[in-house]
Amino acid sequence: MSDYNVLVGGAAGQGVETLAALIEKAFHRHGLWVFGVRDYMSRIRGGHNFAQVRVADRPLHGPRRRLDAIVALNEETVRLHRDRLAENGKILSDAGLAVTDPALLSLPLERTARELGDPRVAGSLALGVVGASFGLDRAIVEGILAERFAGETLAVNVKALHGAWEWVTRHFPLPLGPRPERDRILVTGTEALGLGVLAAGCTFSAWYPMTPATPLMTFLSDRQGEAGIVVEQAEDEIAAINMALGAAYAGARALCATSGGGFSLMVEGLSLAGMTETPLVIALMQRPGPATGFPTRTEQGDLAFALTAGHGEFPRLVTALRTPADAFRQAARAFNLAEKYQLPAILLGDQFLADYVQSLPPLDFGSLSIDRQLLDPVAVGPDGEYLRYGLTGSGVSPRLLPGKVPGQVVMLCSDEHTPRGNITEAADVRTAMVNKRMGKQAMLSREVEEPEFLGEDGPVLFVAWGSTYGPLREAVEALNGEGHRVGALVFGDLWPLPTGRLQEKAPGKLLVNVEQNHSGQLARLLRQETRIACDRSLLKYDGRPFTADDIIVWSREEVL
Amino acid sequence: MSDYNVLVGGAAGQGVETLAALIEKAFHRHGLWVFGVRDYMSRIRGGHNFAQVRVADRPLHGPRRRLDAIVALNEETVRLHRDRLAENGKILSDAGLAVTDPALLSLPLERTARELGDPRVAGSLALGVVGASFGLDRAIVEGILAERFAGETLAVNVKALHGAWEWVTRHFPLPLGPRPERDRILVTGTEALGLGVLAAGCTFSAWYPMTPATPLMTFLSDRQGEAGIVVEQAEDEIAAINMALGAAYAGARALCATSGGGFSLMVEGLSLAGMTETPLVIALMQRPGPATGFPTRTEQGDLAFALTAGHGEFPRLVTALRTPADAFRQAARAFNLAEKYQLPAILLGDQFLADYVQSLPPLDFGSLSIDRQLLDPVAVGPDGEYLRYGLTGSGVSPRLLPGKVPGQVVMLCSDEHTPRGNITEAADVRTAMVNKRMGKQAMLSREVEEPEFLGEDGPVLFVAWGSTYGPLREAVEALNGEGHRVGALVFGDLWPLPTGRLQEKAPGKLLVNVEQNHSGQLARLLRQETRIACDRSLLKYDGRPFTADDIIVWSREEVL
Amino acid sequence: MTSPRRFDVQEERAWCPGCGNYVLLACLKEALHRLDKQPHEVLICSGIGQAAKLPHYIKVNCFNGLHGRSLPAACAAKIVNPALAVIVSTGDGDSYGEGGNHFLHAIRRNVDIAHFVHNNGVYGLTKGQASPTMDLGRSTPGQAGGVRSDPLNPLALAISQDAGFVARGFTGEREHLIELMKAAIDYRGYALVDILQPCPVYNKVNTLQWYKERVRPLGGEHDPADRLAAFAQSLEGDDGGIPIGVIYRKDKPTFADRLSHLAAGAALVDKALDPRAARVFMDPFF
Amino acid sequence: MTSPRRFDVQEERAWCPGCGNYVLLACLKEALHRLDKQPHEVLICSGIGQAAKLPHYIKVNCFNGLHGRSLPAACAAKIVNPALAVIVSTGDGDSYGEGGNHFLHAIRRNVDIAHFVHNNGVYGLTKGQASPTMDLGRSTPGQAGGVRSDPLNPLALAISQDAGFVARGFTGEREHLIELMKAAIDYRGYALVDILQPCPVYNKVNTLQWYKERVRPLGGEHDPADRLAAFAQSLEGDDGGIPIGVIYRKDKPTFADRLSHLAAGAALVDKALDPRAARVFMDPFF
Ligand SMILES: Cc1ncc(C[n+]2csc(CCOP(=O)(O)OP(=O)(O)O)c2C)c(N)n1
Ligand SMILES: Cc1ncc(C[n+]2csc(CCOP(=O)(O)OP(=O)(O)O)c2C)c(N)n1
Ligand code: SF4
Ligand code: SF4
Ligand SMILES: [Mg+2]
Ligand SMILES: [Mg+2]
Repeated sequence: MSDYNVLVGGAAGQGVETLAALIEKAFHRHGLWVFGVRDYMSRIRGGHNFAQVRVADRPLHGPRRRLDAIVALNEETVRLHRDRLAENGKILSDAGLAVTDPALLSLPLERTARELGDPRVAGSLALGVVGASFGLDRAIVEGILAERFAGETLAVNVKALHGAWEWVTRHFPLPLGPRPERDRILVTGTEALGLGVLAAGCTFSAWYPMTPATPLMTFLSDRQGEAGIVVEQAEDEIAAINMALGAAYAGARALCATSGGGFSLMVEGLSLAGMTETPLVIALMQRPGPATGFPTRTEQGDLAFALTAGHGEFPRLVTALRTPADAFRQAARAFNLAEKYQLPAILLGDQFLADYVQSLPPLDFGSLSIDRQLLDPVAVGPDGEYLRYGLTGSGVSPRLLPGKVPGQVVMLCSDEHTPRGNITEAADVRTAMVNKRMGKQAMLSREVEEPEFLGEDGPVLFVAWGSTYGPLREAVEALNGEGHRVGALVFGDLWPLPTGRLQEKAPGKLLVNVEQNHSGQLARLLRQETRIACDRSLLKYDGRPFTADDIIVWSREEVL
Repeated sequence: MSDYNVLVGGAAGQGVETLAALIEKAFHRHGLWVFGVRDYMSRIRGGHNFAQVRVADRPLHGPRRRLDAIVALNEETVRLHRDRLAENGKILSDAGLAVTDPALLSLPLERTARELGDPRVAGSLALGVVGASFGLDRAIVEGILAERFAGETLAVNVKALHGAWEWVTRHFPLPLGPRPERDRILVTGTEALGLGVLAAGCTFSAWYPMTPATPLMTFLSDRQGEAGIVVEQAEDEIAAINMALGAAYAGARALCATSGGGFSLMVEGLSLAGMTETPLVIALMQRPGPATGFPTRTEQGDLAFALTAGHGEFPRLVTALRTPADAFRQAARAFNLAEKYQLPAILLGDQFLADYVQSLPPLDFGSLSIDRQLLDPVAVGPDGEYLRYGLTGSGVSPRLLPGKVPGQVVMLCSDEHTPRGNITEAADVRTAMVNKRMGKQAMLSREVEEPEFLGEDGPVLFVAWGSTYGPLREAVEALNGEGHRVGALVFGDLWPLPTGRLQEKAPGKLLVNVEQNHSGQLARLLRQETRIACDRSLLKYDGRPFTADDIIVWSREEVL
Repeated sequence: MTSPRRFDVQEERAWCPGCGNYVLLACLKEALHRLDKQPHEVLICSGIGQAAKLPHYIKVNCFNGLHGRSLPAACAAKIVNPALAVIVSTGDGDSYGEGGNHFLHAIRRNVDIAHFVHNNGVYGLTKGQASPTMDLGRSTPGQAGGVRSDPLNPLALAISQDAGFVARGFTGEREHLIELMKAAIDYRGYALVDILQPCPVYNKVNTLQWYKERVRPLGGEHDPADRLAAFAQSLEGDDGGIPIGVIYRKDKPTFADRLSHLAAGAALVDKALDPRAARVFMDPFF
Repeated sequence: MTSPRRFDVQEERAWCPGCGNYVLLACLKEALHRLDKQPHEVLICSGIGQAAKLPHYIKVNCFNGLHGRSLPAACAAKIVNPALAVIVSTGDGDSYGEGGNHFLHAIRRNVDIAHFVHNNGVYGLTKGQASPTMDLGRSTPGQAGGVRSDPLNPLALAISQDAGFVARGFTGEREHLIELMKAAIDYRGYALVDILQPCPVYNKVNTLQWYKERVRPLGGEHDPADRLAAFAQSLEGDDGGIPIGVIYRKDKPTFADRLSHLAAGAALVDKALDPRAARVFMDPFF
């Protein structure tokens, strides 16, 4: 099997998500590499939703345009996606649907479901059809059902699976390799990020529901009991960030997650984090704006905003999440850096990254460490007064948790303050405090990570950031395979901006920024910080993620 | 009289403001040019506040360091400012204060006030002393008292004035010229801005108190009856901006005013203005941040934030206010541009500009026009459906007010929308709507105003923005006077950034950005938009405004 | 047109089958019809959520703003153009969660608007988290282990702040709801109607049937002018039956009545704008 | 130290002479003293305003955050470290204006904190605009022509949402205030004490004297467990006298009680953090 792409489509509420997830897991458990994307509307029932499940015998990094099979839960699915079906692709759909197509494999799904007495098993029937069609191991697929259902429900679903399996002749005879050990995981960006957050020892998290950040918080909420942490749904995003700051002050590792609109409401709190030197991690999962925009779709429209959000000047870390594995690692790193330098760290994700699902080697929890840089309580005797904002040689004031040392109190202050943390209006203290805060920015800039370089040094260099990593990587590999010497720099850390590798790689090349926004926000940032200008831009802002094909086709036409 | 600088100092609540304002008006009415600045603490009583009143026979643009006289309402005033007193300067203070100084002119102010039976007349006594000392016309000064007090209170204040006048020998024999007609005004930046807002026909304004924006809203509130407008104090800044948007939608010209923290809370609403193409003017009066910072002091720390504030991408106008006269004109222009292009306009002021008082030629109301660009209701017949977000050739959709045409409704929509204004999820509509919105940015960039050029073309070119205009102008003039060929470009419009004049003037010069912030936000913006980098920076972020002296001294030492 | 169909628009509704929002919309059209309103005379403001999509499905002016922020926009629009009948029709998350502060202060401001809250106990559009009115202890996506906060009581709150028109409606009682809506729109001042709106997808407890078994229309024995009695009614819950109808009612001056400085009848939207008219404000500065 | 002086700090107070805040501060120190608290065991959270400067003038832990946002920070700090006695001491503008939504939802959340509102009817620090509790019609800088909104009634609001401890104090009644503060801090759950705090500079009507003539300590005839009676008391105003004391009181489970998934006594602040402990959460993804 080289590279198969299956689309599952239907109306909201028809079970597209469940079916796609089952199919993904089934392929995954066969040792194949899976990459799945979601395209949902902002509604609960009706409309058109679809998922694309791509499978191959090598790691995958992005979605593909061409389809090898369509599993259609309604007619609209066929109408909307038929043109992308490969020449000998197949359409699997229920016999009850009004679809006529040479590629059609019409299945008695609904009827069988009714016969089995439970309309909800149509999904398992379809799973059986797909499993059998692709020559999967039935025991493995059954095992996946058993992880999701139990008792009666499981029984009827297994029955459905068996029925479908037997019914299907094998349409895609796939020589699947030996079933490997379970040495790979299948996760969304959200899940990998959530695992990173848990690994980082986040103990408190406050939020207000907002797509596409909601899945992260649901992930954490679902595990709060087992993890022994608190995940609190606040009355609004302002409460959420101020709760997180109160929690961080008291000693928790605290997280907020939201999307653009909620982040807008949080930026006053962000400024408070900056002024009060309170560590905080914010996951900003972008979606197309402005205002409500496209709630369930993707964009990279908030980079420029994140860089300077909040009034006044203060240091911050802004890191874009490139892949699920990157999200896992960056989450843990963000909590460490936020505490090391006592500042807010913003993790920039987006709906594409949050929702796509990918097969990966297991995440390495052992490689992570927790580095809190808290002041040892015994270091503060009751005689010497603890100074929360002390001007020490290190450039970072010692951080003590309140309530931990008798006789010592911990002052947090939103106004400009003295070393103790009391309000001041003195010009010289102000200058010293600004210098201290902004000095941390300079320290941080010495440990930011350079962008990852992909491909080959050649006449064309793409620059990108965050989740475009996957599609761009596939595009660069494909173009390299065609003999085009192209490369890419994909930024994770964006502020402070690491400039070394860009300055080394850019000279003499045609620079192309590939961004999921209208104004080329990375290109602007590069000009601002390095005066290096991009020559061309490939920008997309219709809410749908890039595919490698998009980049390849454009490159062939425009820059190669 | 060439250039006198008088400081009035005391504790909060001692009447520094009143006395300074009286002195300013007295000089102003003598046909002299006045420039006054305030330095207040964030408290109601106690602490140390002072005002500096500078007077000359030519227009003034900034404060000066050296003092010619100190009017001390308490000992601390002398202690804190004595070192700035010129060699033959004078200290005027009450005989009851423990001040011993060769420059002291000790006056029985409090005693006399007690004798007059009203301690609050100490101010008028001091005014009398100053008036007499400077050889002012007593009738004029009395007239000023009469504008402020009435009845009994006026009588006792006039009595105090007379007493003081007679008591004083003339210490500064000033040959004051003939009293000119009242052909000049004395206004703060706030007052000029407020006059501009009223002239622009702003009919609705919502706010939440926040220094240094409060005086503007108090100015408008005090006149709401006479002007026939509504000024509403909201429960919070979020309500304020959403009220303003509701009002603008319904047909008002709407304003919000706030400072950084409040602006942070407004940025979601700003994004809504961008998405829904609703005209709105926001006066962002900056103070030092982050968080609460220095509530009563000055900074230019929110430029970078204002440029990209709010999630998602949308067009906006960002214009810095350079002087009171500029504030008047820009306010009126901002309302016009906001309606012409249906977008939010941000006026960037700061505490220095808001509070300083300056003698000026009268503001020219006749030069202003109101240009609303509303769709003529008769143009929309009941047959053709009005499309709020119609994609017209002009690049701007026609704007109709709700309720004005039977059969027609006006749809405002925060989600991505169709031309009618209904929610859409279509990729092509999205792309067209983003292009339309951002296209307005391009149109606007063709009518932004180039920065004002001051001084001479020579080896050094300062770049600056907003309220540093005044001190920088004085510095450039002084340096030119000394034979140094230096010039300055002071930006008013900042976004879209006008780049022509900079590109013309910069080559071959040493570029120095003069900014009241830590990170050189204008310099960043110039690099981003033009790749022109500043060579040196003169930055100040202690909350106190630049004086021309600061710039001159630094320039002599560093770049001349 | 003289039927409620003049308010129809061709727009696919993004609501689930069986959702109470359909009934609510139909009742609103009927209420407007009975009030003899024309589409251009009405403005519906909403925030974001399933409920908040309502103004897209009815032909009237629409301000579909931010989640939680429809009240300030609605109040201001009414202040600027009093000729508009202004209605806020939006979700319980929107009105009581994100928008809680505006709810509180809209009562105090008493602008002449009607506020219809689609109370389904959940955040529908974001897939079923608890809204502020959901019962303690219920597990939801996002509140694993159950809701940890007491439910908000919007009616008690409104009465506590002396709102002039406080009512509860139910989509299972159409005629009753239509008349409530009419009365609320007609009322001079801020009028709250909390509307029990079953969400068959995410709220499996407070179903249509569940409510039907519990609601109890307030009859003549209840005096809506009696604030303490109204407060007591607003505390009534599942056991004593859930009262629907006008719980509290009081005439009081509206915001516009208190805008003494604006000549009666003068609408800001119709004000002639002229820069020179403002010159007089410069006089004191000479 | 065994006197309230252990809470003293050397810090100049930026309050005006004669301000009620001085008394409030002294009472708070005395209450903490009587409760036998040590400085490091107490956390005072505040927003921005004159009242909000309080934690700078007392030696305890201090979270002096944003205007209007002290409640969420306070609740979270308490959740993370239950050993801290957490108090919010801040202004009426802060608590009921900018922070109104948090007030509403803090009641629902019922975290064990005490909330002391310095109610002076004005925004002191910004120079005298009306706060939400100011009377209708009063002219202020910013409300030329008079306040156009009805005053907020915080006690009625809290009772309407079944807050477990609702009280009013007065800086003119020190011993009474100290005991109220003690009781509020001792109360398990969210406790509101709205404190009448004269502002001699900006509120020339509600002066110390004015209040002295009107306040009326609640005596034994009032049953604070009776919610309707409490509500009626909360509506009492100038005429019947302004009641001070505990108006409503009820025991109910706190937020921590409802956090069933955290082992009793386990403080988040003391949790040992280890990345490998989270590895188990990856298992379902193989
Ligand atoms: C600032 C902001 N935060 C969060 C969201 C996400 N969001 C959209 S709808 C919604 C909840 C809707 O609940 P409700 O108001 O009860 O309406 P329903 O869908 O239940 O009708 C939320 C949280 C948003 N759009 N904006
Ligand atoms: C977001 C924000 N908006 C506005 C302000 C300005 N501000 C500071 S204090 C204050 C009002 C304080 O009033 P109150 O809380 O009643 O305290 P008081 O000064 O009366 O004690 C305001 C509006 C601010 N700091 N932050
Ligand atoms: S989710 Fe619930 S409230 Fe929303 S449309 Fe569906 S049924 Fe109605
Ligand atoms: S302004 Fe009023 S409340 Fe503030 S310190 Fe002064 S007297 Fe007290
Ligand atoms: Mg709801
Ligand atoms: Mg107050």
